[in-house]
This record gives sequence, structure tokens and C-alpha cells, in this order.
Amino acid sequence: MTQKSFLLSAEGVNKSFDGFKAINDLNFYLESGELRTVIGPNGAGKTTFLDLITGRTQADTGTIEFEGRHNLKEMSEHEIYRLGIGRKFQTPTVYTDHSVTENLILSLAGSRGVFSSLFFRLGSDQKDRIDEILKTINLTEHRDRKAGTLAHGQKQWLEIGMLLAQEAKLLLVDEPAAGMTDEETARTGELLLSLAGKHTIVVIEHDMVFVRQISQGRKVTVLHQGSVLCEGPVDSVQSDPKVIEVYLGRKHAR
Amino acid sequence: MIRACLSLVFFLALELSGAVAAGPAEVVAKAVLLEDKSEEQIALIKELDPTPELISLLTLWKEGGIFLLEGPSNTKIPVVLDPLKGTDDKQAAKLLATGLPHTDSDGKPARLIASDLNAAETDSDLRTAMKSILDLAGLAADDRSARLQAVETLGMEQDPSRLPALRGRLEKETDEEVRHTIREAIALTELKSSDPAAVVIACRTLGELGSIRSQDALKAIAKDSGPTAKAAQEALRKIELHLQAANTWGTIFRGLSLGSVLLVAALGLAVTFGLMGVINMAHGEMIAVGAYTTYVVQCIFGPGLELSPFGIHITLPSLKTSGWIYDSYFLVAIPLSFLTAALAGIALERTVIRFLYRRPLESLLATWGVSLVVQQLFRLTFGANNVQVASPRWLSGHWTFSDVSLGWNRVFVICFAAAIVAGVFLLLARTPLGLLIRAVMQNRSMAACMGVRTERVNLLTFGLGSGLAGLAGAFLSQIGNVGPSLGQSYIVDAFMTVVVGGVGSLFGTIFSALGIGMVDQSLQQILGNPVLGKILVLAGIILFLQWRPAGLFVSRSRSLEN
Amino acid sequence: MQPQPRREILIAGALALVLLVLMPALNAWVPQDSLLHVSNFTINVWGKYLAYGILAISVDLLWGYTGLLSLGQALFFSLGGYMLGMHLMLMIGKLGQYKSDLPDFLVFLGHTFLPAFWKPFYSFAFAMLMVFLLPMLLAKVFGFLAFRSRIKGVYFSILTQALTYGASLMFFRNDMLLGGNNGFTDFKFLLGADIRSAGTQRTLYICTGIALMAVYFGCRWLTRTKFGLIQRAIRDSETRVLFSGYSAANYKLFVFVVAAGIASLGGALYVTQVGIINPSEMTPDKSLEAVVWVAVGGRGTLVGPILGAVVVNALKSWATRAIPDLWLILLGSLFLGVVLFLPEGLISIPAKIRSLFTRSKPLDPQESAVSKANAPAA
Amino acid sequence: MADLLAAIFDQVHTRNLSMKVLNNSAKALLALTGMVFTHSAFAADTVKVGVLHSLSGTMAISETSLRDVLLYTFDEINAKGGVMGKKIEPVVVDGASNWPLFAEKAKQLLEKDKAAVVFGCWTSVSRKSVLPVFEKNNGLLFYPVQYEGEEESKNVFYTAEAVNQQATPAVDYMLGKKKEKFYLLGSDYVYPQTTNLVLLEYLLSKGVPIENIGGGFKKDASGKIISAGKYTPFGHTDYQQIVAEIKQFSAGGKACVINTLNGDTNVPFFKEYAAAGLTAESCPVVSFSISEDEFRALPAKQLVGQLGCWTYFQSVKSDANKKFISSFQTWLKDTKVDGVKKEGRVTCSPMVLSYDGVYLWKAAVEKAGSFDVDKVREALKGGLSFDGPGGKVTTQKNMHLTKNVFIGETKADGQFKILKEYKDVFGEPWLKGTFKAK
Repeated sequence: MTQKSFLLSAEGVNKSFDGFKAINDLNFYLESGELRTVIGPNGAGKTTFLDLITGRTQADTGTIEFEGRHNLKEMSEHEIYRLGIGRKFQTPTVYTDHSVTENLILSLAGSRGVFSSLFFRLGSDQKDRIDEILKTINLTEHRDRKAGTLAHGQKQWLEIGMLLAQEAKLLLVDEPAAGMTDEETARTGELLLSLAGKHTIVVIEHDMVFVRQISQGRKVTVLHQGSVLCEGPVDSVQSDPKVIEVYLGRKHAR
Repeated sequence: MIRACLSLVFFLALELSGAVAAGPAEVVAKAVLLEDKSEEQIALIKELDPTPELISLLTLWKEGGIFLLEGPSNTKIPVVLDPLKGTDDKQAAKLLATGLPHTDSDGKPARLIASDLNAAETDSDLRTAMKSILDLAGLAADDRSARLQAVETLGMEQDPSRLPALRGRLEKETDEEVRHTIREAIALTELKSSDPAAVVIACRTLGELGSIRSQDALKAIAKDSGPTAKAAQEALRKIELHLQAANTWGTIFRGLSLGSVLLVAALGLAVTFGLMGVINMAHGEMIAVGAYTTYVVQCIFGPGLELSPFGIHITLPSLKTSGWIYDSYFLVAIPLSFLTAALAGIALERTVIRFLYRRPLESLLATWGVSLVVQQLFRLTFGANNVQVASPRWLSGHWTFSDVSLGWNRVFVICFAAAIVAGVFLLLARTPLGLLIRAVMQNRSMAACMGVRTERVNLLTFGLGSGLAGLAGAFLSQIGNVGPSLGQSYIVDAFMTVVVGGVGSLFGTIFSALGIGMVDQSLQQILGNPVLGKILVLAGIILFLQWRPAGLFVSRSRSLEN
Repeated sequence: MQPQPRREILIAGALALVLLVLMPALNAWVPQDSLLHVSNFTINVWGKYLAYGILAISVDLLWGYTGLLSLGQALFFSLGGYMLGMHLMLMIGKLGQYKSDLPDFLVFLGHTFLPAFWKPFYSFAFAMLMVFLLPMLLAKVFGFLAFRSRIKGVYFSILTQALTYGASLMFFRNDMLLGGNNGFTDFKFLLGADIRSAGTQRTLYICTGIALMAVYFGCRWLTRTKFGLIQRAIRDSETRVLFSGYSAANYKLFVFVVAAGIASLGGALYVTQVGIINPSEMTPDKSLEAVVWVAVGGRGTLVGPILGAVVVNALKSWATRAIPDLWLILLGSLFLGVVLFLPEGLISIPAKIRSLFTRSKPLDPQESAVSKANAPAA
Repeated sequence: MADLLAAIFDQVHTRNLSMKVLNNSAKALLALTGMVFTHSAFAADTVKVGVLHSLSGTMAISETSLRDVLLYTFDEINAKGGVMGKKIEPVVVDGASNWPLFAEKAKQLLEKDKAAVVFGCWTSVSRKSVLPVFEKNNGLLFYPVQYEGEEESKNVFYTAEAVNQQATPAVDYMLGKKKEKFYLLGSDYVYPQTTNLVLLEYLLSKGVPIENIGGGFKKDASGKIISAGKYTPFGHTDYQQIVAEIKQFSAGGKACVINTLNGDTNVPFFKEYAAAGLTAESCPVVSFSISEDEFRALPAKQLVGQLGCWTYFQSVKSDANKKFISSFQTWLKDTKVDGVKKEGRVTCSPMVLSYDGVYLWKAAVEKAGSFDVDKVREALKGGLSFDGPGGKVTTQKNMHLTKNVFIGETKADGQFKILKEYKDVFGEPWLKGTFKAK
């Protein structure tokens, strides 16, 4: 089926909750190194799609493959994670009772086994890595604070930092700019752009200004009622009459 | 009631006969005076002809309607009371032997209060002898169940001299069940016959009738050899088949009734735990509140109640009712137990639970503390002993269909459970309160935004759940203990039922309660061991939850997930 | 991660000195009529409290640190007791009522030979091995099933309750050949020593104290490793743990098995000092009681559970003698009060008092941890 | 916190300065919780006597009455000058239906309070759990509740009914009433198990065929019967199945039920029994654990004619009994002890055996001229008699009691009508294997 080696391919995926079709015959292909933005109105199935990829929910039918080898449908969350798929949630999900550094330690690449965790010691290269990430996400001076006491935007960054620590091949980023100030949003955009190329990234977003900032002519996917409405650069997508009808038409008021 | 009628009949009879010496009455009076010497008493009454007068006399005696008064110089005087009560609860007394009015020391007709008097006692030998006399007479009784009982006893006696009476009755009898029992009685008696052919026929009849009663007699015959033994073995095999069928139906009924008990006990929990997410370990004590309310109501209808918790003396008045008014105490107790438990629940919600809505596991600990305190309060108020709650007469009988016995209380619990379930569904689906409850339970903050006073809805929902527990208590008082630790016997089972059904789903609770009840009773029947069955049910529940971690019916609310 | 680790060690050391050295010394070498004498009774009762302390730590390791409110700890505790109890029963030898080699209860049930599964328990080493092996194996099987299907929060509590309830019903049965309702009692010898003598009791008391210390420091170490980080992460946000690539089920299983072993050790030590073990020790109520000790002492800390176990049991010992009719009300109100007004337990009292004087200081860091632990499993 | 520490230090009891702290803070704690705490002051002319019963938990149902009657007896004796001139100072502790706590409380009574004698325990398991404590400290326990026998400790005096003072006379009575089938039903613990095994032997020795004994059997690998009868756990609430089985068992008549269910579970059993239409006439039940006290919770009217067997009934006609009942009721009215229920009280066999026990101990102390346990025991073994409410009781060399045995049937008012009396039955704890099948 997949001639070309996609990093992630989803074909004919369906998922319904209590009769409501959240995902409807969805086909989605992602190449290695892409920075893809997924947009769509509320209820389009964006978050559900991420849930399906990361194993949080199971698809009713269809296939979801990673690197052409791994059938994600049959794997559990932590196994999928270990393939190198990291996820940032819509509402920042960090370990509120742990310090910022501890949050990163928990996310560092390396063994996830029970016994290795018992005898884990932080190596010097790992310490350097953490310092580097802290710098990237601009939290160096807050490194010993409890994550729960951080501001909303800082939590978002910390979560992105956790993805970095993981050295994930595929980053799934769900509404990174939600609840941020304009300045913070811009900085987040820069951060994501700096990662593009090194990692494959899927960003789900509402904020069209932000989408423009990060897509920069890259492919944008529009989801509607659980399936792909159209794909293409942001300008062509925005001028697509179908999209205007179902999405932008209503969004103009914004 | 029956006793009142009987004494009326007898009283009138005495009235009519006046001072003329009444044979049976005199003899019975003599027998009554013999008190503890049951053998002589039996000899005396056996000599009498089974006239209607004797029947009513004996029944009256058996039921405690003949009283012994202290006469002069240590003698005793047997009397009966006029069923017509004066306003002061006093009844006129007449001498049993003569029918003349009993006069007090002033020579005036004495008026006495029944509860102050000593009834003439009977012991089991005497009652058996009386029953034998009554049964023979009972063959012709108008009351169907009296006839039935009479036939049963006569059959068990296996006395050939009873055969003509039985056969005579069979010709006249029209009621199907009584005919069935008469045939059984005749066949049972025929087993004693010296004619092998008659025995073979009797065996065949008994086999066809599926007579459980005759098993022991048949087994004795089956041990011999010859055609009679063979016929007996054949009959036993048929009875065995009948027994299996009866046991299967019996198990289904028992399963249904146990399921209903579980359902009644768990329904309140399904509301507080399922809908509200509060783990109320004091739920069992709410059940006990309902049961104790029933007890108190019963006492007020009956002899009154005195309590002295913490040295404070409380006397609850007595309504001194009897007969059907007394029996209806339970109807009064049902709504009252709902009310008291609901009030107790509301108090609990206000003082403890409302601080813990966001901390369900801690509500578990706090309410456990409450349950310890409440149990001890029960102990200090009502005493550490269990208290007596007697079933009203309309709940203490049973029907038998082809050897499957359906106790009225058990039938009642099934109907009661159905009624409560229907009530709760109506409440939730059709009333404004129900709408509010559903709204708050689905999304508390949203409902609050819409102007719903969630605090108040919480309060009422918890009150409802506790009230349902109170209803359960009223009911459980009819089939089990009423004591300080009553709730403890049901709490674990109730939680299991709710969890298996699926938290938040009332439907689930119904299914799981009936399912657990059925499985439990079937296992008991199959294994013949009440504990093993229970252990297997628990193991089954653990395994079931591996398969469906959220229970039978997964609730739509996503609030528990994240 | 823990506030003032040095001071904690200091306090623990001082307590160890008093409990492990001073009390036994006062018991052994100070004459009975002296004011400073510690009676055998006191040593024995404190031995019981310390054994309960071990049980409380196992509850806290699950509840306070991992967010798993297990109502099955009393089961593991009793299983430990039963395993060692079987050995002790066999050691009675012919000194029982019936002067038979068989334990008394087997004789009066009419048995003439020792059931096969009893035989290896003649060996003390085997019994001690089973003290750890059996409960941990059971925990492993049960935990595997429960965690695999992601049973958590209240469901986990109720499921463990079912397990305990079922097991107690099972042990109540005389057919189990484990003494039924009466269980085991009337022990005479442990490793050749008279188990009822003051010297043996003192030694057992010291052993319990040492075991408690060992468990305490073991758990302290455990909760400070990366494992401990993950443990608390599971408590706070299990979903996130999964999305950090950790198999939460494996971690929970590990800690569940470890806690079972700890509880079982406590049970084994308990039996030698209390001299009786029977199924009423493995009811859900007893598990709840242990949870309450932890709540009273302060969960999410390691000193809290020990403090709670000692305080509640001492209170119980005292109240059942001083106010036999009202002690349940006192105890129940205590639980209620702690949950409502002191959610972090007695251990937080010094911090609370301190914060009264220094109002400007931010809230105690423990507080957020604890209130988080109470929220439904995320 | 300070109060709680005080509670802890109560255990340490170093009798130094902390005593003062302890007293004050304990009082503070009590004042705090608003409880009245009256504790008789220590005085040299008193003798401490332990009362070890469950006042909370499941067994409180039965045991609280025994506490009450013991306190009454002490008051009665104290009013007449006490024991050898010393007033009895009761030390009441709550075993809380918790067996290890029973052991701890026993230790406390013997080692700390130095109680001269302890009256207590109800269940077999509570007795078994305190037994080692009494043996180690050479204490003396008076045990008042019917039990399975198979035990003879020098530190326990069993005023209790042995199996031959209850079960076998009851079976004799049923055999005399031409009963041929016996259904054995009990709670699953030692007393019913042992009693039923003894009864099985006894019935077989009387020529009752084994298929006429209902409830089921369990055999070990060699085919030997190790358990006879049907057993339910404590707190069992559902007797539908068992009652249905009894109904079929008794359908052929001449059957009876031998009931050794524990007090609490009798209520659901008898309610079910009555609802199924079974009566004392169709199939009588003879119960060993239902006394007048338990009977208060049962639907008496439906159970008229069911049988009980004890060494005392409230309906025993004697002057001693009349006096006992009336002065106990007066005491109940006047007492200020917390938690004593004043209304609707009855007397029953375990209560009277507790009462007898106190007087026997008093007699033994006076005979020995000392409170020393060894001397008191020798005096008890020497055969002391006391005219109790249930008639004359005499101590035996094996620390049991010779007493009268009564069979009674229940009446609608919750009392028993005495049907038969066996005079001076010797208490024999070792019965198993003494009856040989015919």
C-alpha cells in the first residue's frame, strides 16, 4: 500500500463514541522531517486523531503505521512512546509535584525499566543535556521550582522541553499556543521552527496567526468531521471554497 | 383477628347455653386446670367428641385465649373474655366451665385487661394431640388451607383407620390442590397395607404425585425385595425428578429474592456512590437507621418503648393497637424510615461529606469514622443486643406451588425492589429535581454556571441515597437482624453490586444485583455449601472486573477518567 | 524531595535509640520495683505497635506515594502471620491439649495425619521464605490482573476489599485446615527458645524494631531513587507517565509486590508477639484501620505512618480500658477530625504551628502533594 | 497532641514524673471530649477483679449482658462486706470482638492491674487467645458460656456448659419424643463442629442410621468423617437455601433440627424458617445458643414451641431465682454505669453462670483464706457448692461444674417453659470417642 516510506501513515481509520463518528475514513500520511500543521473546527476530530496515534484510544477500523513497520493499533501508550512518538497535550500536563528538573529527568531518553530506575544515576552528559534544554525552553532559573507553581505558558514550554529530552522522532503538539500571550506565542513558534528538520512535528492549532507563522508554506491539513477536507500550503487552503464554507466562513467573525 | 372471632363464637355459645352444664367446656376447664401434666390433659380431651364447640374451645386454648385467674386459697379459675372491648380496654370475663359471668370480690361482674392476665399454657405434646383432633374435624372445614393442613397431618400419621374419612372427603372435595394432597395421604397410608398389590398401586400413585413427603416411607420399602420394592424404587426415581424441577424453580426464586435484597441494599449506594462519587462507608448505618425506625414505629404501635441513652430517660408512648391496625405499623414505618434516614443523610452531608467532594478516597475514611461512631451510638441508645422486629401477619405466610415455597416476605421484597427502582427512575427521569440531579452529576461546574444551586442538589441527592438506604433497612428488618452492626453485613456486598454494575449506572446495579443473587443461589444449590458459593462469587467478581474494569454498564460521564 | 532530611534522620536515630536500646535495657536490667523499670507488658505492647508500624508503612508506600488505596494489606499482613504461625504450631510438639504431634485443631477435627502442605513448615527457614514468597506471589498475580486492566482509584480499593473479604471467608472455613475461626494460638517455642519468656519477647521486640528501621530506610531509599520519582508521578498523573514511556502497570506491580512483602514481614513479627493469628485479622475493616493510621500520622511521609500506627493503637489500648463504652466514639471522631481538619496528619502539626508564627512563608510544600494525592486518580 | 502522647505514655507507665503529666493530660483529654470518667480510687482494702468482655463489635450483642450481671454481682457482694473484708474493685475492659486485643487486655489485667481473677470471654476463639496469657502469668479465668470441651486448663474454671450438659441431654429428649431424623446446622467454628461430631457419634450409638442425619458430611482421605452438618459463616444473612433443604428433609415427618448457629445468625434463620411455614409441630428446632437474651431479637410468636437446652432458664421456679431476678432488675434501675441498658432486660444461663462463678470464687477465696491463685484453685477443686438461681452447682476436680440441665420450649412472651430437668449432671469436657456406634 504505502509505496513511499512514510514516517506515519493512517489509512481508512474510523472511530466512533456512542454512535458519534469522531473519525471517519481518515487517511493521513506524514514524511520524515516534516512540520505539519493540522487545523479544523471544534469537533473535527483533531485531538481524537492524536489519541489514536498515541494509543490512548483504539481505532475501530483502519491501520495506523509508524515507520512502515509498527502497527500502532496494537500497542499501548508507553510502547508507542518508546518508538519515539512524543506528545504535548492540549492542557499542559506536567508532573505538578515534581521540580522542573525532575520533570525533565523523567523524560530523558534511556531505559524505562523498573529495575534500571532503582539504580539510576544522572550522568554528566545527561546533566548537560538538561541544562541545554532548560536554556532552550527558558526555564533555567526556575529549575528547582515545582512544576505546579509555574505559569501557564511556562508549563507549555516545560512540556515541549520534555519532548525534547525524550529525543522523539515524531512530536505531536496539541495547541501549544493556547492560553499564551502574543509574545509567548511568537516565542513558542520560534521554538517549534528551530526544531523543524531535526524532528518530525505535527502541530494542531486553532490560531491562524500562529499557523501562518510556523507553516511558512509547508503543508497544512484541514480536518472536518473526522476526515481530511483538504491539504496544501496555508494560502491555498485558506482560499479553498470548501474550507471557507465549513471552517473559515464561521471563523471570520474571530 | 381470628382469635377475636373465635372467642366471640364461643362466648355467644356460652351465652346461649346459659347455666346449663356444657359438657366439653367443663372437661376442658378441668384439663386447663391440670396445667403442667400434659399426659392427663391429653387423655381428657381425647375422650371428647369433636363437636364444633370442642373445636373452638381447643383452638381458643391453643391460641392463648383461655386465662387463669388466681382464685381463693391458691386455686385457679379458667375464664374467657368477651371480645367486645370497653373504652378502657377492659373485657368482661366468663367462667369457662359454666359460662357464668366471673364476679370479683364485690360480687360484680369482673372486667379485666387481657394483657394483665396469665394465659393457660400448652406444651408441644398437648398441642400435637389437639392438632390431631382439630385436623380430623378440619377435614370438613370451610377454610381451604385448614383442610389442606388437616389432610397433610392425617397422611403423615399413616393410620389406616383414617382412610374412610379421607376417601369420603376425596369424593366431596372440589379444590385441586386439596384433592392432590388427599390422594397423597391415602396412598401414604396405603403403604402400610398388608396387601402387596395395594402397596404397589400406592407407590405408583406417590411417584406420579411426586410426593416428597413419602420419600422416607418409600425408602424403607425399597430396601426389601419383590415387586413392592421395585415399585417403591420406581416411585423414588420419579420423586427425585420432581425434586430436581422443584429445586430449579426454587433456586430461581431464591436467586431473584436475594438479588432483590442486594438491589435494595445497593440502590442508595448507587445514588450516593454512583451518581455523586461519594464513598459512603456509613451507608450501612443508614440502613440501620431505617431498621431502627421500623423498630421504634413497631414499639409505638405495640407496647411502647423506654430508652435511656447517656442516662437520659425517654419514654415513647404506646398506641396499644392490635389486630390489623397493629399489623399496618409496617406501612407507616416504610415512609418514616425513608424520612429519618434521609434526614440523617442530609445531616451527614452538611457536616462531613460536603467538604470532601473533591477527595473521594478521603470521604471513605471520614465516613468510616462516622460509621464507628454511629454504631456505638446505636449500642448506647438501643442496647448492644439485637432488637425484635416481628413481621406483620400479612408478611409471614407463604404460598406453595408444586413444592416450591414462596415466602410472602420474599415475594414482597421482589415487588418492593421493583417499586423502589421504578420510583427512582421516575424521580430521575420525570421530575424537575431529577433533571437537576442528572445535570449536576454530569457536569457540576456547567450546571453551576447555568444557575443551578449545586450545593442544594448535592444535599438532596445525598438525602435521596440515604433515604433509599433507610427503605432498605425497613425491609431488611423483616428478614434479618436489627442490631448495631446490621449495616456491616451488607456494606461490602452493596459496594460490590454497584461496582459490578458500573458506577453511575442504575441499570447496571439492577442487573448486577440480580445476576449476583442468581449465581450465588445456584452455586449454593450445586455445591451444597453456602460459603464456597460466596467465595466463588467474589472470585468471579474479581475476574469479571479484569474483563470489564468499569463494570457492566459503562457510564457516559468522562469525569472519572481524567 | 523530603523537607529537612538531616533533621529527619536525627529524629529517627533518637527514636531508634530510645525504642531499641533504652526500653529493652530498662526492661532487662532495671529491677522491677524501680521507677524506671519498663514492664514486660509494655515491651510486648510496643512490639505490637511497631509491627503495626511496618504494616502502616506498606500502606503508605502504596497510598501516600503511589496513589493506590489498597484494602488488601491486612490480608498480606495476616498471610505473613499464618506462614510463621504454621511453623510455630508445629513447634508446639506434644505439649498441646492432646499431647499429639498434630496441631490441636487437626486432632479435634478428627485428623490422624499431618496434611502434606504442612510438612515443610517444620523448617523455620522454609516458613520465613514463605512469609515473603506467598504474599508476594499473590500480590504479583492479583496486581498483574488488576493493573493490566487499568483498575485504579476507588475501583482498586473495592477490588482489593473483595480479595480480602473472599480470603477471610476462605480462612474462616475449617476445611482449609488452617484452624478456621480460631486460627493459631498457644505457641510455645521459636528456634528452641520459650516464646513466652520475657527474654524472648524482648529479643522479638528488638527484632521488630530493627525490621521497622530496615523497612523505613529501605523505603526512604526507594522513594528517593528515580523509581520514587516515577511512583509519585503515577500518583499525580498516571496518563502522563504512560506518555513518558513508562509502563505504569509494571511500576505499580513492583511497588504492590514490595508492599505485600513488607506487610507480610510485619505480620510475621506481630504473630510471635501477640501469640495469635486468625481470619478476623484479614477483614477489610482491618485494612481500613491501617489506612486510617496512615491518614492520622500523615501520608506521603515515612515517619507519619509509624506515628499514626503507634498513636492510634496506644489510644485504643488506653481507651478500651479507661472508657470501654465510649472509645469507639472517641476513635471515630478522631478519624473524622483528622480527615476534615488535618488532612496532612499529625506530622504536619509542627509545620502548622510554625506557620502560625511566620505567616508570610509559602505553604508547606507537602501540602500540595497531599491534596493532589486525594484527587481521583488522574 | 499532648493528650495523645499521654495515651502512649500510659503504656510506658514508668511511674515517674510522667505519671503526673499522664493524669493531667488524660483528664484534659476526657474533659475535652466531654465524657464523664469515674474511676474508683485505689485503696488497700480492695481487690481488683477483671471483667473481659466485648462491649463493641459483633460479639457485644451477647457479651454486654455479662458485663452488667458481673457488675451487679460485685455490688451485691460489696454491699455485704466484700470478699474476706475486701471490696471488689472491678476493672472493666473492652475486648472489642477482636481476639488479639483480648490477649492484650488479658495481659494488661494480669500484669499491670494484677487482677486476682478475671471473669470473661464468650467465643471459643477469645478463650483460646487469652489462654496462653493466663497460663504464663498463672492467672485465673472464669468462663461462663457453653463450649465444645476438649480442653482442661489449670488456669481456667469452666462454669460453662460442657457438651454433655447441653447437647446430649437435648438429643436424648428428642429421641424420647420419637424423632428419627436429625438435621445438624451450625456456624462454622469450633464449638458447633466439635459438638456435632460428638452428637454424630452419640446418635449413631443410639442406633440412628447415618442417612437420617442431615446437613452433609466431609470425609478425609481415609474416609473418616471429619465434619458433620451444615455450616454457615458468622454474619450469614441468607438462609433460604438451607431452610428449603430442611423443608424437604423434614417432609416425611419425625425430623428435628439441632441448631448450633451463633446468636446473631439465628435471627435470619428463624425468620426464614417461620416464613417457610415450618413450625415447632412439623419440625422442632433445638438450639444451644439461644437464651432468653438472644430471644429478645427473635419473632417470638412465630417460634412458639421451639426448644432450648441450658442449665438455667429465667422461668426456673425457686426462691433463689426469684430473688436474683428482682434484685438484678432493681440494680439495673439504679445503676449509674455508662452503657447499661435498663429496659426490657432478662436473665439467661451465661449470666447466671457468671453470677455463680463470682460466688464460687468468693467461696474458694474464703476457704483458702487467700487470693493466691494456686490456693484458690485447690479450694475450687475441693468441691464447693453454691445455691444459685439455677439450683445447686458444685465445682469438680476438673475445673468444671456439676449442675442441673433444663430442656425448655419457647413461649410467645420470649420465656421458656421448662419441660424436663436433669438433676446434677457432671460436667465432662472430654467426650469425643466415648460413644460407640451400635
